[in-house]
Amino acid sequence: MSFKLAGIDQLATSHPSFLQKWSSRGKVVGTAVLLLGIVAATNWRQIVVFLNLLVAIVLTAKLPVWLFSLALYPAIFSLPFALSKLSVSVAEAATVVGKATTAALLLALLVASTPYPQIFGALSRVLPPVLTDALFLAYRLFFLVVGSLERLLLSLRQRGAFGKGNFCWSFRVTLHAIGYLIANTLRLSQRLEQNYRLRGYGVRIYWGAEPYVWRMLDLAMLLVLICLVGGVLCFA
Amino acid sequence: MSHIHLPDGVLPANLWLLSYLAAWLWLRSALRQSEKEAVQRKLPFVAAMSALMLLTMSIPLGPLPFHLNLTVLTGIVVGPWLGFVAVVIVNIILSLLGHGGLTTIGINSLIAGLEVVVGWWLYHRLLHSWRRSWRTLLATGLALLLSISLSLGIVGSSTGMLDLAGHELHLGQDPIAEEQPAATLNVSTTADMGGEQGVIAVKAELLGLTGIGALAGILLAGLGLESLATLGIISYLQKVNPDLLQDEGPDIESGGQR
Amino acid sequence: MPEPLVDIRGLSHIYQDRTEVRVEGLPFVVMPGQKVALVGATGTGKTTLLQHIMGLLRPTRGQVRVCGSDPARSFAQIRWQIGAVMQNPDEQIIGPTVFDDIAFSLRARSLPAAEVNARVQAVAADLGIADLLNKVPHHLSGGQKQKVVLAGAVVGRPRLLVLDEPFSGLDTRSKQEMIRLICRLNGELDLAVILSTHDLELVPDIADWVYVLQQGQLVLAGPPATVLTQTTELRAAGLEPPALVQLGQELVRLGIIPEVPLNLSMGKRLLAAAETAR
Amino acid sequence: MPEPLVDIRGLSHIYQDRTEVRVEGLPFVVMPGQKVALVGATGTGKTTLLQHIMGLLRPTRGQVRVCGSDPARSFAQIRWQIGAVMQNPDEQIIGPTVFDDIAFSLRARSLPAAEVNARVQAVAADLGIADLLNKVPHHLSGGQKQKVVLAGAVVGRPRLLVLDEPFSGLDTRSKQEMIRLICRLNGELDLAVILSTHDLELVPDIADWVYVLQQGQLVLAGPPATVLTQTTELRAAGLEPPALVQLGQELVRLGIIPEVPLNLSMGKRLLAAAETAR
Repeated sequence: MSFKLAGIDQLATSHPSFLQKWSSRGKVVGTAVLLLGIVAATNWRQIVVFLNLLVAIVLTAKLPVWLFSLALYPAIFSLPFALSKLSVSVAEAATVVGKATTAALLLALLVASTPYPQIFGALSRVLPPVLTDALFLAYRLFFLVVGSLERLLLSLRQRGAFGKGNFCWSFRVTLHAIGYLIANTLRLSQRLEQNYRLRGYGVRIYWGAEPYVWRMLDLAMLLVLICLVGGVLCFA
Repeated sequence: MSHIHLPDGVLPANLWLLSYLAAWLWLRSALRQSEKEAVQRKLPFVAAMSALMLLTMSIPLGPLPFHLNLTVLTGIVVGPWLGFVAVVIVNIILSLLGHGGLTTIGINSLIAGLEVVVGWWLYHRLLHSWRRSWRTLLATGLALLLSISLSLGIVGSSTGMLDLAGHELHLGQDPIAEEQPAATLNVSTTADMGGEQGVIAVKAELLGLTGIGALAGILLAGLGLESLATLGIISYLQKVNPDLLQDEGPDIESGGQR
Repeated sequence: MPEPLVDIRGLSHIYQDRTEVRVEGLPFVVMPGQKVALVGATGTGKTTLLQHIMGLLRPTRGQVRVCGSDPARSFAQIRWQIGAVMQNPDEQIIGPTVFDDIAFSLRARSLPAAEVNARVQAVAADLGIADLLNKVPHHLSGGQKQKVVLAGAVVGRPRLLVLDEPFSGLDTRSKQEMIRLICRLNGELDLAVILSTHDLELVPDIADWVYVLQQGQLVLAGPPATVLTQTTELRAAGLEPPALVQLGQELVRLGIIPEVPLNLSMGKRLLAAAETAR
Repeated sequence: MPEPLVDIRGLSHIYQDRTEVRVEGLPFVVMPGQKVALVGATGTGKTTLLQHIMGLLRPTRGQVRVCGSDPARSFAQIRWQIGAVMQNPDEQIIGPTVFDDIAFSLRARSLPAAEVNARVQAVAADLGIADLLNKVPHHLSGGQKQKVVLAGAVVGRPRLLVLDEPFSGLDTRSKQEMIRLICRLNGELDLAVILSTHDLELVPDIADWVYVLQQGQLVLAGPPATVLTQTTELRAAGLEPPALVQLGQELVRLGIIPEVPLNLSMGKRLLAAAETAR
């Protein structure tokens, strides 16, 4: 998980592609348009069009293939729903899995091409400021806690924590580790907040230097997307 | 335990829109309420609990395919209002990473939020005078039971899966007339859980373990595990950092470097 | 005489868990442009004192003045006067790229993008991290991260730089580089520096004034040459005098060199002078 | 000649994110009861090497032998032969009390409670932390925490103690105390010690053999007196030779003392001898 998050950060900030030419606001709104299309799709043909579009974008932007693995979880999680639709038709079941996978790939594409402060910045236009701030802190904390957990687990493994084949013992050790993580993370969150406050956080987190104006490129991209989504939904 | 990794596109639009609206109203009142509780001071803890909930979802508990949610614990540590804020944050980040859809943030938050509030209320209010161990077990168990039943009803019925009872849906054994209601329940739970539990339920079915017994077993195992885990974590924190478990939540100036 | 930048007297802070941390004894005074080291064994209250200076804590008793006002009350004004570097750089980095991170406090003050850009470029060039600006901080080494934090702390042109154990975890090279950078910033920007450390070896290189904290009491104050040679008092405060100073004292006692060297270059210079004198 | 406890040749490890860490050049060999310091600038692969020794990583290429077997394959057996102390004590202590934490690895081996109790009491008394046994680790100082970790590492009576930057964050007093304890354990229990550090000042006190790691190559090996005086080679490896050694070399050059002192007590002894000789 941490490896993927760090990898996503790296892609979002420094992977050169045509996606970086669009403003983050354009990308967020564009994602919303496509997502609506995916959710509103009624058959598997429409889903296939959206999926192909996204795969084409990932490939032409030369994004790494592991990005697809992010869409794998929802595919698995949608299986029970698909199974229940099997009785109706195979196509219905495929649509369920397809919808989940395509939507997840769309979001993966967004986070891999837009730095997280800008995504949170776009969200902050609709979300209450307290929520955006906490979201941001949580995201940073997650990285730190994952690192701390990885080191803790190594140390525990070395000390014989999980090799005993004894479920009760492993369970207890896991609980202690989680308890330890909670106590430590709460303390860490205080330090983090203090450090951020010293640097100007608390007035209002500044979310990037983008101007308010919509550029022609973004508008054109949006227009194409809206036409495409409308076309696909009407056509199929 | 009852967290739904519900992907996009399986819920009917009216349901997710409605749950978005409800979650939004709840969030507004949560923020207004917590404004009075010095939200700036407690914000780090909200973020910390969110990060921890995200993290524990990737720690398997021994050989079992369950993960902890920490929703009730979050309620106990940061209180009912800010606990809901933490739950919303978790669902937003999860949806960005593909664990659960963007359209399902509303319903996912409502159900997990319910666990936070009920857990907090049982632990800090109703059972306040009880022994810590019983209070933890009951608060966690009851909160989860309530949220599971509720999500069962809402999601199961609204996705139309309850109607499938009449169809031949059994993957394992032949359905006989008396087993129909159990099968119905099983399917709807599968739908409701969506995530690991759902997969397990389906696996159980494939193994021929249909019926209320298998389902109850799976649900109770998960429920019991989260309750026991919450108890274990709370006893640990009680020993190590008792101030974290006070009613008002941890204070900003305790702990840390001197 | 100019007004002191920091003036703290009879400080006491009671934490929520009822533990009390005191910084009493001598007054803690820092003048503009001064470089002050606060030394003491771990757990003596160094961090508490620094947090009061930064306005993060409110004293239970005693007086804290920074730039003429109470930093906890006028935190919003004082904040821009103070840059801070803490022990763990990971806990201080906010931005997704090095540029964003350094720019954070400027953007929080709503400076125009062109000025933000110019200032960040300038400070990064100054600290030798211009080539890192587009990198993701996660992948940098500890020493590089600490430089990024330092850049983020001074980019807002504060009057005071507060550093809490900034060298722990760094290797000797990175430590020396950080020290060189801090001293240069001090000279160029007339920046006062307050630094807490338990590592006395580095104190002569970075500080022109030293305070020694012993169990809640400021017991010694003075220039490094005076304080670091008081080996008995330092040992009483739980601190080990630098090995170089101790060996130097032996050399002085034997009449080989005339005064105690505080760092290696001074030691070599004294020995070279002694050689030519013979 | 006895069989070496650790024998590593031509190691290379490729991490999940594709970065490769190598430890090639000289073979890394540790004999039973030996005290070995592994020095190198940060990011040269010290931690990677130690994690291979502990069996926590599997080499992509090269040979790793510990106690005659491959530690990653026979992790379950090797684990009890090795005690480990990492950099940050906070990331190793999870027991709710000091006692629980020290007892951890004994309980993991399902030893009877009476024996666990006896062994923990004995090791705590030995390391001078018997009075801390009922305390909550969170409230201890950094030095005390590191002693708790050390106790937890040696309570299982391992043949090898691995320490990864165990002194960073400790003050000089605590460092010296840790060194004293480690040396005593080495003598009493015939425990081999492998310690990684970027702080050369402490190496002469704790090690009888030093390996220098420079960009994936073990370039120097030998006793501290030999390695630490090769200042050019050390600088090439990104390490700063101890100030005392550098000053000592000047003193030798001037004919004041006959050999380079490696630590303060040796320096004082040499000077005293020089004084009486005059």
